[in-house]
Amino acid sequence: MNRYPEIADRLMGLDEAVSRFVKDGCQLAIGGFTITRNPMAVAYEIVRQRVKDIHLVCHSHGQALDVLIGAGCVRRLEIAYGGNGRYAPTCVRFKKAVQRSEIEFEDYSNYQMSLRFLAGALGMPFLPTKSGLGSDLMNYEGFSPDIRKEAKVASRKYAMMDNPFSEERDEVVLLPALTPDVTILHAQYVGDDGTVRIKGLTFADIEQAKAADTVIITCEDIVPSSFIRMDPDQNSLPPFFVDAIVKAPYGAHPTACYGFYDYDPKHLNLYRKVAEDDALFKGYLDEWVYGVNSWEDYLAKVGMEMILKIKANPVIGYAPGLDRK
Amino acid sequence: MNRYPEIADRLMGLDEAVSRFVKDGCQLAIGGFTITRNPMAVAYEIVRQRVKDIHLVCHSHGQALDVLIGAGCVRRLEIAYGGNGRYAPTCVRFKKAVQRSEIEFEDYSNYQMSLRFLAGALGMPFLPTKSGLGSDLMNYEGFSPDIRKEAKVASRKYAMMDNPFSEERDEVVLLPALTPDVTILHAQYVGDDGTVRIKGLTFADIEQAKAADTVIITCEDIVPSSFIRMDPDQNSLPPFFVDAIVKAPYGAHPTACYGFYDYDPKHLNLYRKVAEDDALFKGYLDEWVYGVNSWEDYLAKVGMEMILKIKANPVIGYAPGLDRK
Amino acid sequence: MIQYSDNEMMALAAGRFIKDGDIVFAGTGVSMLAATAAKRIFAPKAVIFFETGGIDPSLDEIPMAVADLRVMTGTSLNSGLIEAFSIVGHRKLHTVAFLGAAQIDRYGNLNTTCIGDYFKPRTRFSGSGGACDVAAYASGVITFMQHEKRRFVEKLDYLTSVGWYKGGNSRKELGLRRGGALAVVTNLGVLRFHEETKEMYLTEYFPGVTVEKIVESTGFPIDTSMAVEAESPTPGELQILREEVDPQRLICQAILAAPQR
Amino acid sequence: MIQYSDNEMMALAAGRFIKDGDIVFAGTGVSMLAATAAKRIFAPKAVIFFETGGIDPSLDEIPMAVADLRVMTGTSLNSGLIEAFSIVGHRKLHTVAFLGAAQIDRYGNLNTTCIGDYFKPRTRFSGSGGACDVAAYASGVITFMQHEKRRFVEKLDYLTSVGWYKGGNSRKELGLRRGGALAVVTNLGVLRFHEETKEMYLTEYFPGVTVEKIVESTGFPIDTSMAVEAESPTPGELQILREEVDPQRLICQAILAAPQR
Repeated sequence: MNRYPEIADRLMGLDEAVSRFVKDGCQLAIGGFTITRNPMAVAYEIVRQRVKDIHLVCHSHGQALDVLIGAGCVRRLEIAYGGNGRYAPTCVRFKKAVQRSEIEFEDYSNYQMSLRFLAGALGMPFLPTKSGLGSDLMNYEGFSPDIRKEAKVASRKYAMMDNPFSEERDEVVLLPALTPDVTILHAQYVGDDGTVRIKGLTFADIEQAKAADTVIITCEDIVPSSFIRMDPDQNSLPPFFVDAIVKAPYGAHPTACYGFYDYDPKHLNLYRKVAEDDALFKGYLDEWVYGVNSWEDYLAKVGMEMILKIKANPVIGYAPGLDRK
Repeated sequence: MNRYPEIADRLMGLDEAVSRFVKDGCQLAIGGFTITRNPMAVAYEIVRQRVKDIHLVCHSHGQALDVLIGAGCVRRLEIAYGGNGRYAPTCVRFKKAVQRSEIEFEDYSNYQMSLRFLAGALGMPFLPTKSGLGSDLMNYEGFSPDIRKEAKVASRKYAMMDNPFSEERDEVVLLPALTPDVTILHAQYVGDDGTVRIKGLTFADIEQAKAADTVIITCEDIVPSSFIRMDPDQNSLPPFFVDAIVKAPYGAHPTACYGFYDYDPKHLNLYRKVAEDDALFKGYLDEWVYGVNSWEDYLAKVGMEMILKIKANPVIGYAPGLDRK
Repeated sequence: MIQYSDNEMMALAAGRFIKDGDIVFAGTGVSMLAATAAKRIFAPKAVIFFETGGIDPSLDEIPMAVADLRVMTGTSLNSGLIEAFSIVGHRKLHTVAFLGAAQIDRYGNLNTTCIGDYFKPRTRFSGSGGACDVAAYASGVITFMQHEKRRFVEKLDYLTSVGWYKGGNSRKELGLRRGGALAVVTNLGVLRFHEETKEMYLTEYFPGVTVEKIVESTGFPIDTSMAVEAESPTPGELQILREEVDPQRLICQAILAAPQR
Repeated sequence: MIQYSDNEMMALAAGRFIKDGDIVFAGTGVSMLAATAAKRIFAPKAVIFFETGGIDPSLDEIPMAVADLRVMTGTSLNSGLIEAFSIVGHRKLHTVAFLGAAQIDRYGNLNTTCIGDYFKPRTRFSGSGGACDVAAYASGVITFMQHEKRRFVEKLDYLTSVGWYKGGNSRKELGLRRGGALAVVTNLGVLRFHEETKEMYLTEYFPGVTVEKIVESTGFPIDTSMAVEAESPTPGELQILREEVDPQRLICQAILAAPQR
């Protein structure tokens, strides 16, 4: 008897994972952080399938966020940070979309968004924090009362309460849970039993996955369960939280994946340049997204020379000496 | 330059760790769970030093809890569960102490206590849950209003609130954070940089440590930082949360330590038997605690035969085929 | 005639409630036997997990406690208590919990705290542990009981874990969104709960047990009109229990040695 | 005369605030340079960590973002965001955060969200990220600024991160128990905050910079009566910065290539 017969139903291609689970108008959370472990293969596929009106919920995000916004897939955004570190202190298409009032947006802080995902993951209605007190995050609401009536949108941006366990006045901010329709993550390993293992920093990936109705995982490789179950202390998600598994090597390019490859400085610089200009950006999408037929095609365009340059030293985890200017 | 010069100040013997940090009347949290990874070497040392009036805060605990109560070190107890699995469905000295009204006690559930430690670890005043609704946990308070005025005791057992993000009535229980004076844990490894690595299940150990003012770690061994920092994904606590580090091989005996040794069924059965009788129990303490001069003496009493029997297969993690009746 | 112990009969009767895809919360003793039996006999795609954080261990030997090292080996994930309890309540999962108790009432509410006054009890038990939590959060609870009048009571000495609370819609009105008592499996038979009133009724009596004996052993009136005799365990089922689930006979044998009823 | 860049001067000036035992929250750019300089020159027992969860990485190469793989190597622990922010606010730790901002006011409140109307901004920035959080929870915040009148303003277009709020005791009255703005390090000098009023004042002007230039570049009045000229970086300090901290000269060199003031 095969102990893990389920995984076959969940193994699929990028096209199927997106067409089955990422619907127009869905609330979507993205794993990774700025220039690392963005689920880019899925993000590009979402663009290719021209999914519309996405409600993105992000802590601090970068590349996938910006591509999705730039391609016009996003209608609504809850966000703490849109940037790519030194490669784009503010994500360019995000910046333009806000300045041109092309999207509905609401700002939170990074810890606030992380706590909202944690609340969703733990099935709690809210979590308390001191963060936000005195900040304009508490003074400006981005969403109208009508938007607040929608199922996945919090009925209020936050609530205030007085700590009932303190003798003195002690105000805390209550943050509403997030429960996205879909969370997309890129991981290093998925076992053939469906267990997910992320190496390096996990950011809020695990909370984002547990908070969601549906989880799509792309991975560098699918490995035997005998390997993944030999040291279960290292694993990140059990199989029953995962709905779609897609094998997509280099699936985070041009962002980095610990132990496998570094970020691609050339592509990130190219991206920033084209993002500044509407026509150039359209050309970028035509060339890198609409114009390629598969993830393998995309990687062929990146080219062997760059793939070898960004290849991580497996012990050090990144590509030492990589020209990162 | 040594990058980690601090650890020398924190390395000490059991006697020093307890005499410096575990004071009469302190609030104490214990790592591990029922028959696994109880910090027994520290617990016995607390008994040996005759620390008094301890306020114990536990989720589901077993052996260390029962020894501390049985030896008369505990005045006050917040607890979800006192048992040793099949070896003592209810911990015997705990049971007697409650039935004889020898301790002040208050019941919570396991998740509730874990959330209270998590709140303490995250610096939150409280956390919300649905657990407890309708239960007598919410109807009986164990502590008097006078006790509730003490610094480390919650001013209320819990508070009720209506979820402010729900249109319908949706009651939740708010649980007050725990911030123990001291948390004692037993870990497999501590790096010579002070980093702690726990293998196998971590229970609520990490939350208990982060919630505390002071943390004492006993460990099976101290290992080079080059080892512990080669795969930091596996580590449990950074050095700056640890105040005392004690090398104590077999420091969880007679409870188990994943990858190192199994529980000692003979000792647990002996313990249950002596615990049922006051005179026998006094004899047990005289023989196993007051009558030994050091942890090495204690282990010599356990004996090589049993040490070899309970030795874990390092791949399987426990001692297969061990006679566990 | 096939010989089997109470524990074996109970484990198999309870195991039948588990379906493929269920996430099964297991405790020690019979509960462990039942969960493992369910996975190896009735629902191979069920997942067994423990409040201590061990998810889907290989269970080559039967654990003697939920923190036994044997729940940490061959698992999909070794996590902690917070993660485990968040799994129990996860809206995406169908979670079924096995619990035991000292007392139960007609609505499936449980007492694992004390007999007598809470502050000065005649007998103190271990306390809630995770029972109150899984009773609040799981999709359903199956409780193992010794079937005795002093255990099936009109009023619990202490309500540790909520079943159907005061019956009818009262559980939902408390604010608990799902779950409730699914079944009670005793050494005499199986009981379930009326869909509307949420009162306990008898569905099965074990071979060799009479309905009268069950009525006598229950401290409140129960409807027995729908009760049928349960099937005996098959030799194949017993073989799996004894040779795969509990090869050391730590739970099967303990009771086998005791006189059969 | 020793040649050095603004970034190098700022990193060293800020690094001097760090003491042994401090837990240093670092961002990208100058902040990363300052944190590493602090640990390698002034406070070897300080610990550098990142909001992304990387604790005490070896930093053999300088990270270009807080999620750069270089913050995950040689660490004591790789955790996640929740753990990282709980470290920032931990009552047991003295945590000092390095932040940058687009605007700052006299009480050290910061704007990293937008210029102009929030809903239709002239310029949109990245947003809070973790800045609002560490400003609320850290023991102290050191902010890096380009010293320009349009950045040192009477009123922020958006208050992202709270410093001393409205001055005096107002931060505590908000419910924030510790922390506040410790210092501002600019390309012209170092500013601190008055103990009672919490208003910004000048403590140091960098070599070659006049007090008048600083007053002109500040959009609100500042007390300069206690200001002294800062020491130049020593050749030894610069050598460590350039050869150990940023051997690829990704942050030092970028500015070295620009004309010195």
